[in-house]
Amino acid sequence: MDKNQFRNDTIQILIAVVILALLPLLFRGAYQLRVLNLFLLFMLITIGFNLIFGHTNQLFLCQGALAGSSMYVSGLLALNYGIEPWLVIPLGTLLAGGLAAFFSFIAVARKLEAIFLGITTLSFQLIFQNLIVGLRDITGADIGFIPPELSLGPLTSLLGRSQAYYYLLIIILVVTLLIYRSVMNSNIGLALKMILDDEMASEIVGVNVRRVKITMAFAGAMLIGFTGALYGFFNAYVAPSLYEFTSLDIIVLIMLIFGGKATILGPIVGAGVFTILNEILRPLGPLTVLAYGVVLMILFIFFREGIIPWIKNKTKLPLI
Amino acid sequence: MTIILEGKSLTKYFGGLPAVRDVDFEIGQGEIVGLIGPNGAGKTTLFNIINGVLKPDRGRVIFRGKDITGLKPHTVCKLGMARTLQVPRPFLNLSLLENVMSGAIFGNHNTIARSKAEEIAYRMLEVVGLNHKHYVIAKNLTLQERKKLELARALASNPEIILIDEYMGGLNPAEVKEAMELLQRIRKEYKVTIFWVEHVMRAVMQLADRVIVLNQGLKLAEGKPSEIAQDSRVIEAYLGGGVV
Amino acid sequence: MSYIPVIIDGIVYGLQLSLLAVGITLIFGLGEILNLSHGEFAVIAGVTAAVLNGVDVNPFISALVGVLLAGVFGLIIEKTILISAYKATGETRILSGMFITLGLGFALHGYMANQFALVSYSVRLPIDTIEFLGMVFRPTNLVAGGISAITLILLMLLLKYTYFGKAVRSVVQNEIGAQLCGINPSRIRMIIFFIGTMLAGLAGIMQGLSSTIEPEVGVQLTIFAIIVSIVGGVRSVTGTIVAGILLGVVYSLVSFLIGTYIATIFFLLAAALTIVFRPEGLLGHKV
Amino acid sequence: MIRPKNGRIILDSFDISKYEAYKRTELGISYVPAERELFPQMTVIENLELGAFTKRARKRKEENLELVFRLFPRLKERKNQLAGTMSGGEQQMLAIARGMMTCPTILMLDEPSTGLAPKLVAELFEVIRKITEENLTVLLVEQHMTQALSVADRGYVLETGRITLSGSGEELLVNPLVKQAYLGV
Repeated sequence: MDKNQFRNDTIQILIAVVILALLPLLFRGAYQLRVLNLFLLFMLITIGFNLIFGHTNQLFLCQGALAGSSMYVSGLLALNYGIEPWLVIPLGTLLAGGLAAFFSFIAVARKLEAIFLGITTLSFQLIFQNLIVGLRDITGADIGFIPPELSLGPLTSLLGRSQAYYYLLIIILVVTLLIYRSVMNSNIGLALKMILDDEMASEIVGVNVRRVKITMAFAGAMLIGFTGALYGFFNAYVAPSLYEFTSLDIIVLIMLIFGGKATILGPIVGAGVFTILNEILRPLGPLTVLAYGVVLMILFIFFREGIIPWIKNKTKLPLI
Repeated sequence: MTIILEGKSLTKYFGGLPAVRDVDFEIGQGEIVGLIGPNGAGKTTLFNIINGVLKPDRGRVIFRGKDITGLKPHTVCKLGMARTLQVPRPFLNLSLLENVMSGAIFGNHNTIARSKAEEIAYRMLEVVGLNHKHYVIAKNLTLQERKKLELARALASNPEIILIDEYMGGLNPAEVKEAMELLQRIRKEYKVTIFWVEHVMRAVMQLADRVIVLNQGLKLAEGKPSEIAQDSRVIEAYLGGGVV
Repeated sequence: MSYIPVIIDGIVYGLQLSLLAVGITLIFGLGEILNLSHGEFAVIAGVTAAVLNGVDVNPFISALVGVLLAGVFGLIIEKTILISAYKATGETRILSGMFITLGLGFALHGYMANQFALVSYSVRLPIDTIEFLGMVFRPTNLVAGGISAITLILLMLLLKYTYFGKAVRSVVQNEIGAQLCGINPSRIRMIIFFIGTMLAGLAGIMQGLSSTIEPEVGVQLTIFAIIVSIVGGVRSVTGTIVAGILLGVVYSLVSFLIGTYIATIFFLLAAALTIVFRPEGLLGHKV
Repeated sequence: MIRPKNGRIILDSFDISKYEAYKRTELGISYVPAERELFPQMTVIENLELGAFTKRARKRKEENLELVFRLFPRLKERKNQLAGTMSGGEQQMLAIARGMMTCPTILMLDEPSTGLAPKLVAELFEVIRKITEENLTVLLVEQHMTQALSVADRGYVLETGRITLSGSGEELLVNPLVKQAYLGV
């Protein structure tokens, strides 16, 4: 909107990206690089979820199914028909976007409250999980399958596989954030702020609220689907456990709530904190679930607004 | 006088009970028409039907010769019909400037540039008398200021007609006078037709060209304010039967 | 006629689901808290009763201890961690309640799965099987069905005829109206949370009686109970019970004829389609 | 429902402005809002029984039931009908009757005539007059000025939050300023 805002946004995004880009120089071990990649993957999925839940209050509880259906479609097509993965990933991405747009359409057409959209999408998540296990001849059920290698061109030989993936994800992140920022500073950004504030008033003032919501669900889910596919190819082994409610949806939800809904930096910080926490908690085995449960309760009892809005309020810094 | 807005036998039921029944009306270009009636008469429901918040069970709404029945509020707004609400709903977490710009950007029939929208917003905030508070966040406003802000937001969309749902409630006599001057000015300077629900009778009776009276969802009477004030049916609806 | 035992199994299973789901229905109807930890209360009671039963405590006393433990724990939860949700209004309350209980569900699940890992628990009666007209019935199953049915009937009588029951229905239908009658809604909510979690506990014990209960099934129980509650109409107790029996029977039949995963998918679709096409539920009225 | 920002409400010289709504009912203030707030999917008799929920009211349930059935014979005829299926006028009667079941010392009626046809309004005020004969204090907020004032001992005219006129019902009835306040002429 105004020049200052634009510069402020650019600086903050630049700082974040530079820090992220330097991390592989500090953490070079194979395990550390894997964790760094997971960090970026979850961050991108959280940004996608933020577009849907954070900006338009549509409670989707099927991030895992969106990411997973994208991966299963593209991975299986690539594996079974020998198609170049880069050619089928867009198909998976579009599928995820289409599914989300469909749910969003139903929600606005039937005027579903958040809780009912949540349950509908949760049903879809669980149907997806059951289908993957049920269609074992195609999906390999719990055993899963090994997708073909995704070629990253000269990057791989230059940096090694993990680093190549990492910088590919950094590029995707930069593109995402730049688009995100310009959208937020455009009329659509204003419409999003208005909708978050008061849907009925937005409609009366002339905003096509339905269209904005469906579009955001489509865009957010495309990002989730695209990242979800990269997650599977990066993991080099695809099993339902990657995309389960407990292993993906809940973590993404916690990352977003902790970081702060409807902020640009929130998903980045949230993904960072909980990727580290996840690694610390890993040795606990089944108790990890307990720990996540407790964290979720604490977040919603004491910390509903999220860390970025909280810092913003305390320090008056113009965080985005 | 050309007719700008027309309602034909508008009817709406809530759970089997009629809220608005067979209401016909015509509003001419440039008029100020008051819509009055006791609580529960169906005034707000009628407004909701006109601008598309509710779909009528029967009847049509014609706006500038076009049938707009069943169109969504955002489309109706772009066609040139703005609206303010009984309980004002500005965007509480946005600045006053952004609030009014939202009207200019999204409510306008034509696409307008941001800089132009900002210019309009400044002007409208001045018109309603909030020009010293551009960067204040709307949740810090008093109820009266919120009403003004909502009016500015509605005006910013460059409407042909504006539906105002109670503007004067809670004002002291001096403020009522000021508000009346504001409405006059809006009509004169911006050529906006005004369809206006109001409980402060003094204001309606002085300002409106015509008054429509609703009671129990039915149109009870229609005419010049002086005629309405003498109409025994109206008096009975307001004050109860057996009036002196 | 091999279908009859399957159908009877289905009815018993459905009654157990109803027992779980009426708690969800009542708690949501009164305070707009969708209890996403509900199934874990069934696990707590079921496992407690089975463990006590395993060390030769009388089955009846084991069950009683299990049910009371679930109820008391529910009461504590209602009076502590849910307070922040009750303070909020509208959509914020619904979302907070949903996520706080989701967190609680995970916490309980993590704890139970860790503490009582990979073991099936069951509550046993001293009789084995009964043969009737050439068909084999398990009496435990019939006892579980009977107890569930009697409990549900008692609950409906309580709601229909006692002052307390009428007060519950009044708060569900119109909280302001209830206050005008001198009814304290938060007190009613507290008692119903206690009763609801006890009913969940009873459902867990019945499952331990008719088959087995594992700490792992908590999440599934919660989800199935929510689906039953939604298909029944979220605020209608009668609808919930009807939906429970219906879905239980269909689930058993589909599992038997095709497979469990298709039956589960059917269950989930039933919820999604109800929300989209008939949000007021099967019977379409409140309480 | 809404607690006052300043000032106190005194009942039998107790300050009750800080109590929650259900406590006020327990203390003997019965509020009958314009929205009526009935239980639509319960029968008339169930609605009335719930009015007698508090311990104090439960003791006198039978005699109060008799009283409201005497005042509102139509409710007695329809005691097994669901409240939500009744007409507006009947619902208003039920709301008032339920208010009386709480055994109040003061009965507050907020715009009881809202949405009622003129014939019903007349009937309503007839009942209100009868209620006052039962030795019950009634506080009435009403748009239908003439009828309200004709049953009232005292009246107050509120304009934008301030009391602008007050006096006995008969005095106000003939005061031209009252009409002006309403109609603006």
